[in-house]
Amino acid sequence: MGKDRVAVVGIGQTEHQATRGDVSMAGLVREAAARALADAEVSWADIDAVVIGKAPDFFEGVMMPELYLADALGASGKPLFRVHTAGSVGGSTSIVAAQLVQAGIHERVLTVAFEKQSESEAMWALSMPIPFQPPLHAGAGGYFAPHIRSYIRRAQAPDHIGILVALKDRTNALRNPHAHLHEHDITFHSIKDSLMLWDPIRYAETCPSSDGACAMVLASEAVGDEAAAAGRTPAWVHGTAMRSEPTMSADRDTVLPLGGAQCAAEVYRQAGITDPRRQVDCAEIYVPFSWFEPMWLENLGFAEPGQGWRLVEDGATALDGDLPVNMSGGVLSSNPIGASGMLRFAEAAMQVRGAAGEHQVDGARLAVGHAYGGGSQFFAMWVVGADKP
Amino acid sequence: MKRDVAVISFAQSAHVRAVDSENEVEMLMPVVGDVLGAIDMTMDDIGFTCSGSTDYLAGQAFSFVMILDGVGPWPPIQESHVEMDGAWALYEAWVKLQLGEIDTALVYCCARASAGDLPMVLTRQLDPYTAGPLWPDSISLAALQARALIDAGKATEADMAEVAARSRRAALDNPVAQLAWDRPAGELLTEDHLVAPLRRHDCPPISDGVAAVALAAGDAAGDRCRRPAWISGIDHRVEPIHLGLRDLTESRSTRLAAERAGVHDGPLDVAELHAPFTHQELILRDALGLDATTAVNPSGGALAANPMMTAGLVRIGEVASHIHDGTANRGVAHATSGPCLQQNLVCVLEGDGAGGRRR
Amino acid sequence: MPLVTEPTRAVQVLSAPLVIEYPFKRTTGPVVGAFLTGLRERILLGTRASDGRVIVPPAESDPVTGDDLTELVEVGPGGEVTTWAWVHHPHPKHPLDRPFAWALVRLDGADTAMLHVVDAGTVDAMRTGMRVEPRWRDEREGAIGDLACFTPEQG
Amino acid sequence: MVDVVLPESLRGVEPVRSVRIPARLEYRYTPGAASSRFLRGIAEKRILGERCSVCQKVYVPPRGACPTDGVPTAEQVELAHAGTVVSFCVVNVAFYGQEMEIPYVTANIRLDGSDLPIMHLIQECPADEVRIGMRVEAVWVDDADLGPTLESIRWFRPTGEPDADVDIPGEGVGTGLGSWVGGTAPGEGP
Repeated sequence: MGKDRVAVVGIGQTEHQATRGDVSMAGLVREAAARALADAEVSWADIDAVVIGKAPDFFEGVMMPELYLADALGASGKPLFRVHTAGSVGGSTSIVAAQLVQAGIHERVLTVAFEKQSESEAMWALSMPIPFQPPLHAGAGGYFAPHIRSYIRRAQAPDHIGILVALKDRTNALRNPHAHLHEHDITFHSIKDSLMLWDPIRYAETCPSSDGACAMVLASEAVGDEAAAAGRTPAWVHGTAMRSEPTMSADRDTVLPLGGAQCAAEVYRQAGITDPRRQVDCAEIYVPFSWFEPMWLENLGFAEPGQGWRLVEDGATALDGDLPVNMSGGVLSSNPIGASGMLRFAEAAMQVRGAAGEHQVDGARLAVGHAYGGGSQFFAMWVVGADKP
Repeated sequence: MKRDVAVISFAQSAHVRAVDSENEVEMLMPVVGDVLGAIDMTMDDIGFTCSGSTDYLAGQAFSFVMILDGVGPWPPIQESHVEMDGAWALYEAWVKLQLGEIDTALVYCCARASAGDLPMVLTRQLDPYTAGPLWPDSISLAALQARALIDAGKATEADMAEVAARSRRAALDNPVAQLAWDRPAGELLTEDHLVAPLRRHDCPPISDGVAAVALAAGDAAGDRCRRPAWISGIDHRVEPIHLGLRDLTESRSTRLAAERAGVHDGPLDVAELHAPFTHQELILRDALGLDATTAVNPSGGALAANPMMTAGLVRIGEVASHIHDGTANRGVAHATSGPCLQQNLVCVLEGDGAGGRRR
Repeated sequence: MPLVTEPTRAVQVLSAPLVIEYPFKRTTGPVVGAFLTGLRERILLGTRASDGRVIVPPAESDPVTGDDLTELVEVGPGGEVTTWAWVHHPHPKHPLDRPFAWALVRLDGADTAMLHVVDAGTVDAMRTGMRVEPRWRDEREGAIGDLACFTPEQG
Repeated sequence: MVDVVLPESLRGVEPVRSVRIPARLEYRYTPGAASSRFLRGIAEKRILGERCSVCQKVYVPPRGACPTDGVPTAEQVELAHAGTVVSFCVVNVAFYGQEMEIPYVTANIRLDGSDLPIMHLIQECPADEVRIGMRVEAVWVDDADLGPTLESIRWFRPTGEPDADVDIPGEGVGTGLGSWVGGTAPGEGP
């Protein structure tokens, strides 16, 4: 009984694109999984269990697709587990996989998250008609824009903050070969002049719709030690947390949700973090619309309420700032929905392993991965470190 | 060393052909009230909540999101959801309890299988390139399995009719069963085939229903429940989806899960098997090594009510209830998913007297 | 001022049809793509696994080792029914509009059986182990439906 | 991408790279008892919320449960047809199933007497004049066209009243929001 240590010993992701026309659904998840296995220097046979996550099945039109993917995931004869917690699913899938190791049930768990949105159309699947309800929502942007407007008013934030976030994330993405968007000509003004899709959200402040997958091999302390001894630095999990809150509660704060704050408080407690702004070296947080960066900076305790946008304006969250955020280019640069949360968790792990390539933060030893879903009501976070907890 | 975790409460709705007067939130609320009320608990006493469902049943994306409102998740809760039967949601909760940070969990699931054409909806689970486009309904696929079993000499249509007759007769004593009757097996065999070699009596009903289970670890279990049903072993395994890649006459994954869960470590008083089709009970009995000393599906099983994504959790709840009321000391519950028993979960439950609880 | 009443519990509950429909466009990748290309050309394919077995429809990965499978081999066109189920009343979505059999067919040269339908006319024409051959659709586009059905082998 | 070895017969043949597989499933949708009570009211040009007996909050449209307390909402409350814009979005893009002329405004509107905003359209006012705190009222379709759907309210339009103070959801709840920085989140305990 109790919690064993768990290490990330392998990470893989696909090239993310609007349409991965060269692969089947199985081919897509295998691309990420095979890279994670290769990174961990293990074979399919070494894996004890597979935990897979994705967002709604209607995206691909396959019901519980893990059943069809069982063979492709090398899961035949093994436990195969499927998580779905809306947009936070990539994060919660990683956490469920980690817990299988922490509970001492398995030695090596492969966790995978994916979305092949090109099989249908994200907008269709996200706003499927419901009888007796007028089709007003106009997609996720139409839902979240009022929350962003509330934030801007509440924090008295200047209009250009969203533009600065988009510019930062898309510029970071130029250093990430896996990113969907590589916009070499992007400028402050090209973002400012892009169509105001869902005022206050501009087109260039909006995440793309991507095909993609992410995978990790999570392993026991013994396996993590072996990897370290062989020079393959593992990332150690220092804390994991999930929180959920209702959709329709009148008590809910949709700008700075209590569930998000409690999730952060719990994961910091586990990791022994008392001052996240100082102690955390970098963070990958789930920002599908640019304004969510300052909102989450406040929700996750990196800034006082109403002050998150100042971190953006001061450049603190830039790759060379004192709290780099979304070094990979973030959800704004690649968004295979079901995988987006796991990509955040994986990037945090890559940073503390010193394996983030061109978007590596120098000396990163403690990093936060964050994902959210639903109407800002499902939260998943982890803290990973270069040192054993 | 595993932490001792027990089922301390189980509640379910009546299972019916179609609930048309309530949405899922309205279906769920009274059952959650029942499962917690029976042990004098509220949501504030629950450390972790997990549910199972699939969007394809009622045809709505993110269906679990609104259903969550039915448990009153405020202030925010530790919660997760699996796109699987509630039995796997229970597995996630069991893993979570192993970590020693929380002592209680709530697991629930809600089935509205009546909203669509279920046998056709289930074709969406198949290989989307080579099988799904042919729309091979779930009854037809089960019939392929039944024929393979008969051809292998492992069962006859008469054996299958016996399963049907016994299950529906047992269901007469189950107040929440949807389908219960008393007819001799011989009479059933005189009816026409539905999809040969299956007759209507070989197939499960389509059911709407809700189930919820409360779990507790260590002393927290004994505090709330006089005879906790300790989970002495739980495991699940999957096989390839393509029927041609499997020996359909046996359930290799059930056999594996049963070994891992320790099914054979002691005598079994009761077994609740999630066998939607009669021949599948025969396959599962074999895979689990059950003999005549074990009472199989006293509830009537999935042949009496088969609320999709819920029926597996109901099996665990039914076995736990037998331990709670002292009518059994040790039992096994089974849940399945996917075409022709593709994925299987096995859970062994024991009372304090069964010697299963490690101290 | 708001009027306050007890809810009318006896309200007639509403319901409405809900249709989920989308023309999913699936990219196939090289292995599934080759199988569908073969169907268009009236050729049946499987993949050869590491243990030598030929798997049909072709698996993208080895069921034993998990590695990619890349060698596509021709199988059939004839084969043998390994199990079957007779549908008396076809569903409108089924491939045939008259009574037919679902079957697992092990094609010649293959080690695993594939799912399809057999147009046998009557249930009496069906038996396990019977030989069948493919009937191809005239207009083929590279989809599983290019193979209209199997039929009992002539002669 | 994996390189495959094809049999002789398929070499040089144009390969299939994608396949179109339409799928149609038909369901029967039931909104449930509480929503039906609400929608039947709408068909009579009445807006009926439901109050939670525990927390006294009024939900509209009601879903049958108080998401805070997990109990059925038992008491029906007839609401005004006017409310306040809590927040809004100006939509400049056309979407699937959307027949509105762009730009148009969708707003979260808290009806007087209720505790949770509903989302609906604002019209009869230039998009750039819509603001947080604006007072609006429902514009119904012709009586002959009334039905059990929120589409019976065509949109909301400004009432011309002075703006109201807006309590942005959560702002007045006193959760402390992110102010727990460096300490303990509200409700989390020490």
